[in-house]
Amino acid sequence: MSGGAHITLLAFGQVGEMVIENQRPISAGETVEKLLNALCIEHSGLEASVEHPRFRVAVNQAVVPFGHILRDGDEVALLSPVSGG
Amino acid sequence: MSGGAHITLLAFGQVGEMVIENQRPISAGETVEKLLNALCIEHSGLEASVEHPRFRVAVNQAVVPFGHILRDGDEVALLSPVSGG
Amino acid sequence: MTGRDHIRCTDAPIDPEAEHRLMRGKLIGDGAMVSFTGIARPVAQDDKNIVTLRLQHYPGFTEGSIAKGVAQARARWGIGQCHIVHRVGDMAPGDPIVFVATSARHRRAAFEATDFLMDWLKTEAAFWKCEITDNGTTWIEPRAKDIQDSQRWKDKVDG
Amino acid sequence: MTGRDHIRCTDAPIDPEAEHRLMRGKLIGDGAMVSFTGIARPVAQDDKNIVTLRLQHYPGFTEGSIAKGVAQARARWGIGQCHIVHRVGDMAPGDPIVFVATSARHRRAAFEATDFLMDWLKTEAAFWKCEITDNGTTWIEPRAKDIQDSQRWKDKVDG
Repeated sequence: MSGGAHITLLAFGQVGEMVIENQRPISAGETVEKLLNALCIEHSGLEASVEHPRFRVAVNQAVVPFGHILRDGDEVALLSPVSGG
Repeated sequence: MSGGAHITLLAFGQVGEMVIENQRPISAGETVEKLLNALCIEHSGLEASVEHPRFRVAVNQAVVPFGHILRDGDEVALLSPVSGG
Repeated sequence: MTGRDHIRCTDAPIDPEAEHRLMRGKLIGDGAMVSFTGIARPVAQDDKNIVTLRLQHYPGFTEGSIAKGVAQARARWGIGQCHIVHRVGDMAPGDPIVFVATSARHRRAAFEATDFLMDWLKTEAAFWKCEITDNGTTWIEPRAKDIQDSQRWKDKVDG
Repeated sequence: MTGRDHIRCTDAPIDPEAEHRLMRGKLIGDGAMVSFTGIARPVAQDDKNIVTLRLQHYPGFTEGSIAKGVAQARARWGIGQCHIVHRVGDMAPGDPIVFVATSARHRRAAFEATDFLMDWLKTEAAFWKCEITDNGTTWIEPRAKDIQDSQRWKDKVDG
């Protein structure tokens, strides 16, 4: 990947069936919330999952609030509600 | 063993250190209590163990009250308070 | 005692994993298996090092006293398999002394039944135990903690 | 996570007895070891036969979510060893899906810590599970019973 900031997008559980894991450009100061909004426009059906009270986002393996600002090289994981083992 | 009724005497736990397991003659209508009285006379120190609230006697593998009447061929077991496994 | 119960006293060393595998091979549709392995402790109640732990049992009668606990566990938790192996005779600190396992459709029943059976073994089963240290031989009675633990199950039944 | 913790997710079949032996070999003076083995169920929540159970995990993050539960168990029960192996990927009904074991000086701590860790795994650990039947694929959420079970430990802390 060249030019501008990128994140690595991962998705687990039901959300993983809707979102394709990939490298993705981000704009300066892009928050998790803005990323989610963009993804919901791109992927129909995603909005219901994202609004689930137990849906989480992890950045570099740590769960973050949706206001968290993304940086170049971040690993961003969309975490469907966990099933447990 | 010949002549008259006999029991097989077994003893477990602390009581087993005092009483020798053996074949032993019994009189007609002899109860567990009478047997215990006789054993306490023969074996010094036994009385305290027999009077422990958790001391039991089993006849043919079933715990019996001390009034139980012994019969020829019975297996009589003196059971010290159990330790658990 | 049903065909799903395995109750055994043995003077040979216990191999907990062999027992676990034997039991697990009999599972029929159960989703949960809980096992307990007890290991002979190195220190006696008087804080002396234990040289030998000696466990006496009354063949037949002792297994019967265990079976009563198993019957209660079955009635209460509807467990699948039940597997109990108890070491008897002389053993050294560090030796496995008891292996207990139960299975059930769901894990809560298997946890509680195994826990209950250990409390039963510790207070009701017909074993006589003495610790042999350099100080001599001491016969053991159930610890107050064991009696207290076993009381939990009665409380629940009454409550 | 200390040297006494073993936390592993694996897409290879679990051998519960091998894990039990591995853990037991590390015991230092503990008198009690409790293990739980969970086995993949043959029937889905919609009563259809399960063809495949699929478990997804997030390498690193999932182990971290398990380690949080282990840290809580250590703080609360002072356990000795802790050994957790979780199967991930595709598995068939009857396959062992999880093995959890803890050791402690006395059995109550080992029973409670293992029980707690299973509740933790069932509600807090980062796994995503789907059942594949002839009806299709269904993503699973924790059962109400699992959430209720995990609540027990919070009640105790608060109470």
